[in-house]
Amino acid sequence: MDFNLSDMQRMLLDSAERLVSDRYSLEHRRALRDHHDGFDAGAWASFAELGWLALAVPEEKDGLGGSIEDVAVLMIAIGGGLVVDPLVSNAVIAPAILSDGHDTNLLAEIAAGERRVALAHDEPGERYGRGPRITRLVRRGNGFALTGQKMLVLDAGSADTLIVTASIEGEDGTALVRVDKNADRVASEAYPLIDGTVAADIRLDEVDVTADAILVPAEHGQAVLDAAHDRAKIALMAQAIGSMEATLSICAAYLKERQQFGQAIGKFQALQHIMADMFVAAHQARSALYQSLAVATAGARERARAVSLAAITIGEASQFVSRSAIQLHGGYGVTDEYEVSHHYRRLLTLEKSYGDIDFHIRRIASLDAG
Amino acid sequence: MDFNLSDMQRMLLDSAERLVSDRYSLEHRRALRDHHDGFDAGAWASFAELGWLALAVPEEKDGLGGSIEDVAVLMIAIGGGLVVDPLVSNAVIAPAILSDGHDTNLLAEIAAGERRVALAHDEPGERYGRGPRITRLVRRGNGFALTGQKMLVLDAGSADTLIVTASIEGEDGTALVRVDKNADRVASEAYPLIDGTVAADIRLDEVDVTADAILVPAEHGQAVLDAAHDRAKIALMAQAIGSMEATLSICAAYLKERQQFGQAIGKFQALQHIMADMFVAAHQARSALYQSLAVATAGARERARAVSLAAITIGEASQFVSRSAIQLHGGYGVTDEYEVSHHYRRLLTLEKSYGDIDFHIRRIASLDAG
Amino acid sequence: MDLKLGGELDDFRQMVRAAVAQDLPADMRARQQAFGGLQSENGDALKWAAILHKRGWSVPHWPVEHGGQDWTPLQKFVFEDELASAWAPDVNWGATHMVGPVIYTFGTEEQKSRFLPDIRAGRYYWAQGFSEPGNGSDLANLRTAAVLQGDRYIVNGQKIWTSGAHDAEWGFFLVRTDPSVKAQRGISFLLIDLKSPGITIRQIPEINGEADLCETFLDNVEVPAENLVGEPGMGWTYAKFLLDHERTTSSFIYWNKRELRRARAIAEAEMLDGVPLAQLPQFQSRLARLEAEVAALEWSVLRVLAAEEFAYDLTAVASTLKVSGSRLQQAITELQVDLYGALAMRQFPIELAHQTPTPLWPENIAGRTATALGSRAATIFGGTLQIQRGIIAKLAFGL
Amino acid sequence: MDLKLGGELDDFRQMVRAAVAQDLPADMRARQQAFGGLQSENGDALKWAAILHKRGWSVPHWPVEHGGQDWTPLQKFVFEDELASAWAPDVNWGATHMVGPVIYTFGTEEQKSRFLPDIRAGRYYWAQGFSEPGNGSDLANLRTAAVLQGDRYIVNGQKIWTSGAHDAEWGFFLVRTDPSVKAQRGISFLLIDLKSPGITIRQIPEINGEADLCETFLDNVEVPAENLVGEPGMGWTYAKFLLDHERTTSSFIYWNKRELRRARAIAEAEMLDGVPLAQLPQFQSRLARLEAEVAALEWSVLRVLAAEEFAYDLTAVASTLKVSGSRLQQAITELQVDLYGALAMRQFPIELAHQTPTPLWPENIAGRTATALGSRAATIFGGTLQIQRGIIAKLAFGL
Repeated sequence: MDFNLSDMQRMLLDSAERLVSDRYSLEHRRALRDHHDGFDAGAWASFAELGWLALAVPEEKDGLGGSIEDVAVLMIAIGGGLVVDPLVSNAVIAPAILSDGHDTNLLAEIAAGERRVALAHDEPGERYGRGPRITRLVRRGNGFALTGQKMLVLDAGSADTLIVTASIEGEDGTALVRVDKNADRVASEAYPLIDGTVAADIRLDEVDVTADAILVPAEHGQAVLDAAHDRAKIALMAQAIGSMEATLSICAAYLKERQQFGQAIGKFQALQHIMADMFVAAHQARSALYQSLAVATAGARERARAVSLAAITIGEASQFVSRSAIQLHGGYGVTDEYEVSHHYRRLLTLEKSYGDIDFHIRRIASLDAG
Repeated sequence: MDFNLSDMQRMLLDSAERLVSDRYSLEHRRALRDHHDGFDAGAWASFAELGWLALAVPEEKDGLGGSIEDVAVLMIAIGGGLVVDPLVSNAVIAPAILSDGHDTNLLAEIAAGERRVALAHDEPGERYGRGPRITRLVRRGNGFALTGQKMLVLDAGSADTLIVTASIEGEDGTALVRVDKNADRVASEAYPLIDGTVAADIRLDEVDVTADAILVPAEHGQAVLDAAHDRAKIALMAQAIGSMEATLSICAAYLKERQQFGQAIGKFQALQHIMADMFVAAHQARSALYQSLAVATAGARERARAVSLAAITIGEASQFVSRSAIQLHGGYGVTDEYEVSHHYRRLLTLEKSYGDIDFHIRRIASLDAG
Repeated sequence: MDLKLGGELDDFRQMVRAAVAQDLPADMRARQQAFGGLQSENGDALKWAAILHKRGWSVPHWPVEHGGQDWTPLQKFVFEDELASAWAPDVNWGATHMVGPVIYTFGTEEQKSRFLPDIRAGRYYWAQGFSEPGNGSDLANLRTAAVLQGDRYIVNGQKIWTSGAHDAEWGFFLVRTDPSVKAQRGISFLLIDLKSPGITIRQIPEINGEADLCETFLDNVEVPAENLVGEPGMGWTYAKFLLDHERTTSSFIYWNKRELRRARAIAEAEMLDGVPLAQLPQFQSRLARLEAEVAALEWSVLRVLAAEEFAYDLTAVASTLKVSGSRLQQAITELQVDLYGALAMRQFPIELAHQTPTPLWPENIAGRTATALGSRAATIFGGTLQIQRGIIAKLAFGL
Repeated sequence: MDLKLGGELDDFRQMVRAAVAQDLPADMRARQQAFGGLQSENGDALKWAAILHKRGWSVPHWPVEHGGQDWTPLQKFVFEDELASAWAPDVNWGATHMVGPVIYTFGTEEQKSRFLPDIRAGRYYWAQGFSEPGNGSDLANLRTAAVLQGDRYIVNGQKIWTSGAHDAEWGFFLVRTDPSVKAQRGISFLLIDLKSPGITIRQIPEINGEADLCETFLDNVEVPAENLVGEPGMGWTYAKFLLDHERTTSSFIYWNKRELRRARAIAEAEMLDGVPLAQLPQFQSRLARLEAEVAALEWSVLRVLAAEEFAYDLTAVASTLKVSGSRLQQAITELQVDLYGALAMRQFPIELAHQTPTPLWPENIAGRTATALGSRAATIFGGTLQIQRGIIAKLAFGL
């Protein structure tokens, strides 16, 4: 058992930290968000060059064959720098869905940074629903017509291709289907989230789908989807660790610098103890991440349970750490001009994506019941 | 609207505080608990003399006709002094059940301090069950045979008479029946609770019951029982307020007196802030008590909802205040020789008597549902 | 002890309710229902004050001779409660509850006749200029200087958290008029026309998309000496007077009650597998706990209003209201966010926060997350949670 | 990075599990199952040490030359985990984990041969004499004095929280041997035979009916100079060595895991309207949150054991284990109490805490509330929660 970074992980982390510190100043990020719909094409090209988009792609598919631990190392750095580019959809979810499938071309294009996907699964009225209830494929000629409504498709703003979950007429299970976001009868309404990312509601109205656009057949879809969701949650949890640890550093520096009542506010015991509790929470959160990584490639049930346990600890810690960080900053903490308010918003969306705390508690109970 | 004490309430409070401070030292209470089964016959005679046992008895039944607010004022003082004599069973529950009934004699004997009752309602396997499931009256001759099992009958240690809840063969509802604790076929196993009071499990095995021992007929029993339980909970909540406020005083004094690292520990900001949070909790708790008192004589639903809301706030505050008090005392806090550990234990039983926090949350949900 | 909220109060409540139902414009109500605690509400505060003014109700808490109402504290409580319940807008607090009372208590006759009628009628906004970048909770360390030259003060300095200054015509400022004395002494209370030359106002972008907090720069601003309220050097005293004057407002009780009702409505509308969240024990528990706390807070407020003789210092008691009230603002809006789950992640442009975007989205969701984000300030502004705890420890326990 | 708890460890775990299943007497196991964390456990600690000793497992964490095992840190982790899971008794911690390591590290050969074999074999109890009534978390202010007269020290003073002293034969004490130097310096580490004349031991009755905490009075107690361990004046250093030596034990991870399993079992056995509490969302939520925290704590422990290169000071990291572990002890036992509801109010005489009183009462309920009450001490002894926070603020952040 070894918690220290391998040489390869160290290189990955160093390059990520370098890119983040060179490129992702608070001002740059605020400008990106306010003027460029949150997507930075130049950065994306760098990600591709650095191999991040191929990291989780198996070697036999011309990827780097990185482990989930490697992905987590990268994501910690990404989260620390509040990089909100659509890395999880493309560098984590896409390989999880496509690596065993026939559409090697799509995977290669994504890894090269030439194409971006978003997984369209959630539907109106669902709280992190397991299977699609509305969206379905109806047979038409050699192919299908796809009809349905997706909501809150994460990272959809900059995606050109959608991976849509749908039931198939006459079959059990959930199929995953490739759809061009700009195809006829696909209506997308994009909007920003509070962390500066862009999601969309997608309406599908008898969209033409060829048989080979079915990326994962209905019989395997649910398992693939669950695995992809869990990997995505792990990646987001790793980002949360990075974000929390960055928050700790920012706060410690602020407490030493900010003067009130004639001394640095870090001299006040009450604030010291808040920092200490933040440290404990962030430390436990990182341990929870490790706990989930250890069984990330184990059986589905064991993996799901561990991810859900980690999601509780990390979700709670995220809120506690980032709320406390705002409190320590006083009025400045609630402005858009101080970093901690961005970490707070990001950590809130990380908690609410791919299952919030309530969802993961319910999932544990339901796994234990059956 | 007036939160200040009337002259009569002021007198009541003064006499209670005087008795408590004269008689109820920590040493006296510990000795009572360890050597006298928690019952102090001399004190009981004083309670009768001071009119406490007649306070809630209506004037037309030769009582003092005190209001629920008067009772609360007395109970706050009682709670502050950690007086654990069976006042709630006799001075609150008994009048609530007996004032409208035919057994005026029993009520008079209780008020005179000559007889003590305990309400035997809860049964094994129930969590604050609404009606008795096991205990029932079967007709036999002109009377009944009473069979059943009661558990955790509060204040039963020093009681000579039981008020037992039971269903009646062939009738709906819940009857309340008078039973001599020492009668044939009544088996009582008494044991102490962590606050020094004495409860008992009661087994009833075809106990002879005459028709006039039915204090409240089955058709009214549930309403009378609910009202009695709610009044008992109010009385205990008032005791909790007294106990918390006493705890605050003890802790404030301790923080000024105890030296560590070369100064009074009350100089440490972290401990000051704990005291402040305890103060906020205790203050909110007293407000919650008032809120429940305001509708204590209103309709059953309004009363029940208000009592349950107060039980949540006061239950949470009790635990927070008394746990913090132990923490502020360091190692001494977990000894039997310091007052705060007694307040902690008492406050824990007050929370768990007549419905714990979980029960009261469920009751609110069920009242709202229908 | 008499704990009944008596029958006459019920009559009064019905009277207010009927009047508000008649007076409150539907569009204003709809905006409030969507916005909640957000500031960007279209000048409704002034419009609503003008409407209330027609009944003489815009400043009922003022003395009768200055245009207030001869209501009891409990009637004022009911009035505020009814306004909030009916989704009436907030008033321009700085005007009606801060500078107004200072002017009618300490101001000259000329100041009274010049400013009070405008405040009563809601003619323009007032902004508060107390805090400075170098001091947050530590006002004694104030640096903005006002130097008397002939019949005017020359003011130089920088203020922060001058909320709403970009929309306001006037501001009330704490300035140092005497640099030779220490700390709190030497501070004066000065009214400044925000259109004066030398004033620059910068809106500060906030965590929730609003930009109502402002920074105000004063560069050789000339202010007529007659705009100084009361005695020079007494500014700190007047600022404290304000705080003591409004012991219960920091509880946000009306707001907390209303937002908790909203949370319950959301819980009844949002579903999990076809069951309203309000029927799931995990949410029932959070709702019941918050309702219990709000009910207790309401009675904590009533205790102050009905002049309970407290065993503890009244300022410490007031701090408990602030502590409980500010935490509740956060806890209630957090629950609203959690009830919406993933939907709460969406950022609605603040100017569209009163619209439901498409039929897919729940009604009135738009302002919720922004309100929750903004409520992080509840434990910061007006004396942080830590400051309140220090006050309690000192005044209640002598620590 | 390699996060798998590898296959050889599984073999080791099976080996330990089989051995414990064979060795642990049923009555001892039953007592533990009932008592849990209570101290009054019939001398089982020594009996169990003697049993383990037969396999050479009574002090596996010691160096091999002193009778320890050549196990990796993770094997020791698995060993402890298995023992706790199997309801094995605790060992006499003061002997095996405190005085033992001090003696084999700093003691003379004579001290080693005199004391270490007895500790290994579990022959008698050792008690710790560090705290004094005047100082709790502030050991530097130590007053118990040991004055050298010829070949013996004359010891005078008073110690508190000398847990188990009434049952112990020996104690290890911090005493002031040099009053001329300040604070930590001048303190020495002295072994004292508790049967010596001049020693009075008073058991302190506790919140939960136990009386294991003791006060020890030393009145002109004569202690041979050869009982001083290591260098005079180095006592403080040795005490700190002990703390650094055992960075992960304050997490109580094995205990927390076991008691959480117990809580789950209670939740499955206790019913509400015929439904096990484990199926009610309000309890599922508490169970899941605690399990999540315990799982994280277990990995926090593994990180230390597997020598992660932390970005922060290791002592600060160790304090997080203590903070999380002590809070969990309280939260888990509070849940046990809440699961029993009103039944948890009953006080069981500590000597009967292994009996189920009548068939009406749930099995093993007897020790639960006592354990929960006792666990209030978890955030106090061994450095209070507040002390831990101060350590973290200082060592992790330089505040």
